[in-house]
Amino acid sequence: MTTDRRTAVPPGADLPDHPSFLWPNPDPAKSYDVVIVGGGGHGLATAYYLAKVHGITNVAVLDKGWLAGGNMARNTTIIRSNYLWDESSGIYEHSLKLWENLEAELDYPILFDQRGVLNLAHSLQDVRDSVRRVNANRLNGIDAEWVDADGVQELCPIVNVSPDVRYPVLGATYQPRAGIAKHDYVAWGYARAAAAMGVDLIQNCEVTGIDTVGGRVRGVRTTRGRVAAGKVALCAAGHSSVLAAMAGLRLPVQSHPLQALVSELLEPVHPTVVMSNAVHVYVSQAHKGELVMGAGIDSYNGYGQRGSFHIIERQMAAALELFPIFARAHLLRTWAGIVDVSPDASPIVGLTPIDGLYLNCGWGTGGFKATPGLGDCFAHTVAKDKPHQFNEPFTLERFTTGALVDEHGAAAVAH
Amino acid sequence: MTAETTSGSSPLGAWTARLAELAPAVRVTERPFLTQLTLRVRDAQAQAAIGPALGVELPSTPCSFTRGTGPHGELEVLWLGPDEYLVLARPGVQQSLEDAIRAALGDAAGAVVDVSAQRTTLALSGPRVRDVLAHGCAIDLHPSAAPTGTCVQTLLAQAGIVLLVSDAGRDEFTLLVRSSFASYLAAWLIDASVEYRMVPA
Amino acid sequence: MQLISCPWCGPREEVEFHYGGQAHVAYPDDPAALSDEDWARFVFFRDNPSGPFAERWSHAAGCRRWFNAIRDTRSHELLDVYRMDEAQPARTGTS
Amino acid sequence: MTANFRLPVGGRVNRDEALRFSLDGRPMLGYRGDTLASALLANGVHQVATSIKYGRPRGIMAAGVEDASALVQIEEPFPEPMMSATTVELYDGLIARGLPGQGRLADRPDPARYDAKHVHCDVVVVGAGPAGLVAALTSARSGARVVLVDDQNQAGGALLGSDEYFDDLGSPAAWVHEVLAELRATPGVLVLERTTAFGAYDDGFLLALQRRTDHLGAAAPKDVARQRIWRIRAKQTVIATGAHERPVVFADNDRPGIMLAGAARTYLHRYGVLPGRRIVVFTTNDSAYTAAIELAETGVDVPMLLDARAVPPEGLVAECAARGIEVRAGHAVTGTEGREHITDVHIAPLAGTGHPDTIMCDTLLVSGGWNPVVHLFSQLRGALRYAPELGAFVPGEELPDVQVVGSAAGALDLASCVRQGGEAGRAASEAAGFTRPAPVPLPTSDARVAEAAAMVLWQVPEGAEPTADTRFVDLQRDATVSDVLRATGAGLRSLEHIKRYTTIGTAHDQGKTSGMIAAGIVAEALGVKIAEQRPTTFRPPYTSVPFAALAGRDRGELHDPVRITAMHSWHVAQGALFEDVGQWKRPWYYPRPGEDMADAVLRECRAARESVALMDGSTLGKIDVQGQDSGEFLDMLYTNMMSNLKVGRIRYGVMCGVDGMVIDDGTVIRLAEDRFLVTTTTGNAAKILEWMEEWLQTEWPHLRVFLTSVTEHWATVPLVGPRSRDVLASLAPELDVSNEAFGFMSWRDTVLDVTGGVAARVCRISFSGELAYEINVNAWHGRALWEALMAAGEPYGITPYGTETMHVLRAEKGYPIIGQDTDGTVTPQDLGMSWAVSKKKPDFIGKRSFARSENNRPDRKQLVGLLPANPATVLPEGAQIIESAHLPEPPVRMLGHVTSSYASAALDRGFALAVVRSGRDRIGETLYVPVADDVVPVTVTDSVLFDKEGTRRDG
Ligand SMILES: Cc1cc2nc3c(=O)[nH]c(=O)nc-3n(C[C@H](O)[C@H](O)[C@H](O)COP(=O)(O)OP(=O)(O)OC[C@H]3O[C@@H](n4cnc5c(N)ncnc54)[C@H](O)[C@@H]3O)c2cc1C
Ligand SMILES: NC(=O)c1ccc[n+]([C@@H]2O[C@H](COP(=O)([O-])OP(=O)(O)OC[C@H]3O[C@@H](n4cnc5c(N)ncnc54)[C@H](O)[C@@H]3O)[C@@H](O)[C@H]2O)c1
Ligand SMILES: Cc1cc2nc3c(=O)[nH]c(=O)nc-3n(C[C@H](O)[C@H](O)[C@H](O)COP(=O)(O)O)c2cc1C
Ligand SMILES: [Zn+2]
Repeated sequence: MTTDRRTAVPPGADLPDHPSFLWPNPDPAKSYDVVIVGGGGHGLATAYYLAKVHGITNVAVLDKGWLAGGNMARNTTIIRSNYLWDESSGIYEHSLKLWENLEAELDYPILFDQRGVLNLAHSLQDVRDSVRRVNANRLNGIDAEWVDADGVQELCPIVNVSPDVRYPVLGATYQPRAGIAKHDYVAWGYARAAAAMGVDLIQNCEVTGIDTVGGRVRGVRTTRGRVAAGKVALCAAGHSSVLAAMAGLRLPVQSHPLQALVSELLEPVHPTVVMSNAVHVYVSQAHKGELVMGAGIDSYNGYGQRGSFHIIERQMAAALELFPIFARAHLLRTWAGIVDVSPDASPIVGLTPIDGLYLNCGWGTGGFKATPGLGDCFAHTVAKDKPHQFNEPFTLERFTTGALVDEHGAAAVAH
Repeated sequence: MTAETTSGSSPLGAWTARLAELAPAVRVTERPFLTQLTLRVRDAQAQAAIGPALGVELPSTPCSFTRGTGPHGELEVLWLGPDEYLVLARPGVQQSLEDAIRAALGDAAGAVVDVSAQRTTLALSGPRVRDVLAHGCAIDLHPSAAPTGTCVQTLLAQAGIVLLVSDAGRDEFTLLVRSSFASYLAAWLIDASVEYRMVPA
Repeated sequence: MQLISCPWCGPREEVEFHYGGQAHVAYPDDPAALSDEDWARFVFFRDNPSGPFAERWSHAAGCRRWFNAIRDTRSHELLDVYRMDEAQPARTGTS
Repeated sequence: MTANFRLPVGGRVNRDEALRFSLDGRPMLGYRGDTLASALLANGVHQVATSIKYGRPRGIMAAGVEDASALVQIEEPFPEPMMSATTVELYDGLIARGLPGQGRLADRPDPARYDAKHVHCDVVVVGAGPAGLVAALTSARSGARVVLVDDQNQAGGALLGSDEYFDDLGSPAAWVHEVLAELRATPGVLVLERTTAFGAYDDGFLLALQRRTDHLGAAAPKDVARQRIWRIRAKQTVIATGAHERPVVFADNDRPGIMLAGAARTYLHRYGVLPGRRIVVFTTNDSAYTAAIELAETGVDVPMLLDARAVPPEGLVAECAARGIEVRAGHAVTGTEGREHITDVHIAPLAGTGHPDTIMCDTLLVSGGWNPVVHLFSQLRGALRYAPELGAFVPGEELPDVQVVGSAAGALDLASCVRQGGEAGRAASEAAGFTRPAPVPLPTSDARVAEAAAMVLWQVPEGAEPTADTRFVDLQRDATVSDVLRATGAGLRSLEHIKRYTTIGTAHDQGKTSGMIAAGIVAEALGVKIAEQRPTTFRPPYTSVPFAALAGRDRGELHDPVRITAMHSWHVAQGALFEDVGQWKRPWYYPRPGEDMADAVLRECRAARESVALMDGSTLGKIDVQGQDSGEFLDMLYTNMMSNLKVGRIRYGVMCGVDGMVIDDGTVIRLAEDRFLVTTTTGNAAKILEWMEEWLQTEWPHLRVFLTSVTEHWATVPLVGPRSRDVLASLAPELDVSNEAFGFMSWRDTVLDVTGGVAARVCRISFSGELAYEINVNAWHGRALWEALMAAGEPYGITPYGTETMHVLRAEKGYPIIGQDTDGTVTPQDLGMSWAVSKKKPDFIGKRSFARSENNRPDRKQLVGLLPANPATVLPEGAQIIESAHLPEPPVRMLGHVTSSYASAALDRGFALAVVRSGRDRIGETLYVPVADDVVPVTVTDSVLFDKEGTRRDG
């Protein structure tokens, strides 16, 4: 018996290692062409594309803590582009296309895995919304299908499609090209590549002030001193309001805790990604074997990186409705991030009333998937001082004109 | 033709037998068709004027109820909010009670609404009643924290309820639940009592 | 899960409450007189401080009353709770 | 098979109750009171599992939750993945399998029950070791309500693994027994064994998992919840969670047979099991001496104790010498041999004189010091401080209403632990308002006291870095010292990065033994002080919790309340199919035998249009609005004017959000000068009441308006169709139902001839375009009303209809459904409802937003009708609308989408409602709808397709 065990290949034998060098730890220089505030996925990707595409390498990414330790370290890694509106399709599909080549581009084993995402429908209105979105996706050139309950079961046999549950699965939208990637590998891949091109990654360096003179940005004050900057790009996710306020800007975003959790490592049971808005749960099984799940957002504003436990309990009940097989899986760890939610559940990316200050925020519960696309578009915006076509619709002004990109109604869960 | 208000089918009429099986650990009986009026009144003077009309003062402390007998028989007046009360009376006195309250209210800002069928009422008692409630109710029902006369609006599992400590010493509670949630609540109570039915107190 | 002190009912579980966002944002006296920018500010822009925050809660599953609270958004700790008709308590260091 | 490592006497197992179990198919016997680990050791089995990355054999390393390597899959009585053999209580019939790193989920439903329970107390004490027991008893004696939780199957904590002489009572067990007996006898005290406090939250909220029947195996009673989540709300919290022993890292430190020294004491004293026959001990502190001495006293061969310290404690060395144990000071283990079991240890001096040596043994005990269990304190956001004397993080600040005592606070001797327990118990009960309790006499024991300071040693230094590093830091993740150094070499500085690079601390044990060591090695590698490093975050749960336990009873029919109306049982009896609308179950359609949905809906529609039909409309939200200022209030909430509505009349109204988008609609009826009744859509009832309350209470508290939900007070039955008047008349003898006396959009109160007279409010409104009445009665009479209507309508073939037919009927009339034809981006104007938007009112909610530029674009999407070129076509709802007859390459410009689409009996064709850019200007145009591989031409029409003139509604 024991010998048996030894001959089998251990399940963790061939997970990829990280490279043996990631980044140096320089002290901040006196001045940079571009200072990026926030070293999450977005800040790092922006730095990377600034250097790679626009040749701007006198760049610093400043983070108040450890690199990519914000939402980038805590998201459930779902990647998809099947959003409802044309504006969203544009940027998310651009991102997905970049994902498809990212592992090679960064030369980093980011474990991008296009295992498909199912967004379940549980009510007749869910069905209508889903079909609407599938149709819109297809016309936008995004792979999308409507599958019925049997189709759901075929794609993910462990989903309970019995009509006897409280909210039966009536079907789902399916995006085959959607999937997951390993979050910190992605961040570190961008970080390593950016650092290799000369970008300074500076940690434990909290930005405490933004200096402007005559409506133009001049630099930032930090816990490690003053840093002059030709341009400042905000990529602070949950802390965007706090940073914008340093420049006298008020943002239409609210910061909330969003929780997630993992189980212990399990033999593969879950071949895809399943999201359900109605019962508030989304699940995938990561490469090592842990179930990674998220739930609804905590209702109140919070900067505490922790939420309330009843959300987790509710999420477990929902998970078991959908996946009875999870009954004796164990909750191993729970955590939370701070997500900046905008009124229309779409991001705000572009110029600000202050020259040289650029804004990227409002990705709320769903900005991981946008990391490459946003990085590319935001770098363009910063380099050219004008928005890229894909972030053009996501201005701050839309809240004044009313040209919202409202992804609440029909986009299912926004992760 | 005059209307009959004391009959019909109550939300838990079909559950009587199943609920009865929970005894003796927990005794659960529906008290259907009670008269229930929501009373809204802010003005202290008007509040004072209503007491005599009912035969019982309005509860003056939050999360409590008063009990008394007046022209409409035995009454309970539940505090539901700083200007909101629920008057609980015997079946069939909706109209006369409403008239009496309106008269006492006079011109003061306020409202009276017949909500008799909005919620149904359960009498709960028995040695394990606190245990059963503790499975879904976060309120501390220890007699030291919830003495007789306590009235809270809260959640029991996923249903909103109004819970009255009718007699803390005798483990008697009154529970009001919205009619559409009543069968959920009954199913929940029966399920919550499984263990207590097996092991008599 | 937090305990939130309803000004009337006392401390209750967080699940009994609904969050209402920033407090003391008055409906404009004359919306028609506002510029589009100012109107947008009222509709979509709210403070989002890291630290003490005056906000509204409703005791939805209890007495159904709205009330105000000052809560530190970093620790989630409720520092003050006050009724709609009470003035915002002075708090040194409140942003 | 004989339990040949079991001592003939001793331990707290019940030797009268032998239990059968197996690991990897090998049958064995143990006793009641064993853990799976102790029973395995008693059978001489050390290896339990293989490791995840390298497939190396792994054994039992600890005796509690901190064990990182003895992972099993339970197969019987029910599959459960990744359990620690050291915490699984043995039961008869237990079948386990050693895990290769991943667990396996059952492929059948879990039959067990799980539940949750709230408990309130003045003082909660976590941990029933000596510190916690004294704290709990002290509080209990003050009269406070006390909850004591401990994760083991018996109280005592570290005392279970010791046999000191204790007070006058003789043994720690006797003392524990006494304390527990008093606690149990004290009213208001709840002692929860087998209960792990796994999460500490704000305001004294503690979540604990109680394993209630697991130890019974297959004999567990079915109706008893297997596990229970305790939701503990305490005024004061005392954390007395003890300390976990920490190993030292050296080459091949993962072999089965290598164990923490304290664990060996536990196996010896608690289970009467010897971990081996020839045991070497390696320590950095005094505590492991006790293990060596006690084992030697039991007759085990303990040839050598290696003390890393250059100067060992004299007294203990002498005690060792007396028992034939050679103490080698300044020495360390540098490696081990063996495969499934350790066979030899290599030792060498750490510095100075001496020679490397190899010693034969079957067990190696290790102690690198103690890590206080600070998880819960840290979860409460308590700051931690590095205590250099311990080589561990300890609570570093005071938290209000929380105390940490005993080994959890860094006290390692019994006297300090119990003293702190007593003080904390007293302080907690006083803070909770209880007067000075009678003091609890503090126990004393003859346990050996520490003589010399401990040395902090994370790893045994090694010369050259080995190629295949076997110096495991995290045994479960197979992460080694080299991995840590690779991470620091990669440029990583933060422990958080190193955790993620190496995966140290992310396994099932969450780094209970490895976390501190990793921090130490990193600090050494980077040349920084540990005190300057932030430990990685302690997150709930402390130990893992089954999903099902957290889901509790909120499953199946109790997952989410099913809301039903007074007529529900009738619908069920008639075979209705139901639609979920929010939490409500609404009849969707009533198929007759042989009918599919399309047939049934056509039939139901026909009945409504041609004769009479009825539906259950009770789920509509209803709000009583009372008070002198009600009209003024409603004028602000609805886009149209309500204050000028006459008593006795009804008006349709639309509500918008501040952004000007439609959020709800419904009818408003004026009951009196100062009283209205408003209705909302089913799904929005609660939301709209809250919305109204929010405005009322927060913006306009001066208004004399009072809102009361009466949704469930009323049963509501729309009675629809040309013969509805006849049916109503037959039941309403006192009501003049003529059009003149009872006109459209008015209401009457009457008494119906139903079971002795039922008061009813009848509203003449129509959501179908037909002559229709909405009959409202007290919900108690809903069922009777329904049956009376069915009887009265029988001559006309009265037909019950569901939500689907309702949708068809209203769509034929172009009436939108909020949430179906709108999606939060649609204004009343977009819906063609400018008529419902008051021009007169100075303001109402949403009005200002209409003036924004986006609202005035000519190409806004507007609600229109669509007629497919082929009348037989029924467009799929959600289909998109395009301009060209051929599908161009993507991206394709979309003009809008189909919001509602049905086959119409009245129109004898398929039709749809849609929102289309500049829709109203396109009426008459042909547009195209891609459907599967086809592109369907459609004609844009007005949204009202049936009875445009509205001649039918008066009958
Ligand atoms: C639980 C959870 C689940 C999620 N699931 C998904 C998902 O499945 N799919 C998906 O697409 N998205 C998901 N998201 C959202 C996604 O994580 C975020 O939208 C995205 O990571 C945000 O961009 P970022 O990576 O740059 O943010 P972050 O990683 O948060 O980066 C912001 C950085 O700014 C730094 N910072 C803040 N203030 C300052 C300052 N003053 N000075 C210097 N630095 C500062 C922070 O330290 C932080 O590192 C999830 C989020 C959470 C919390
Ligand atoms: N020889 C040494 O150097 C040494 C070192 C450490 C401790 N000790 C001895 O150990 C004893 C420590 O006493 P103590 O009372 O502080 O601790 P303890 O270890 O005796 O008791 C702690 C108890 O809490 C339980 N526990 C831990 N976390 C829990 C949780 N989250 N939920 C529920 N239960 C939990 C543990 O299983 C244990 O039963 C003293 O006698 C001390 O002398 C000796
Ligand atoms: C996709 C994903 C998978 C994770 N898997 C594990 C895991 O297997 N074990 C673990 O302990 N934590 C896991 N984590 C959680 C991290 O340990 C950590 O909780 C998270 O990054 C947030 O950081 P914090 O808890 O330190 O605040 C995972 C996180 C993510 C986003
Ligand atoms: Zn309240």
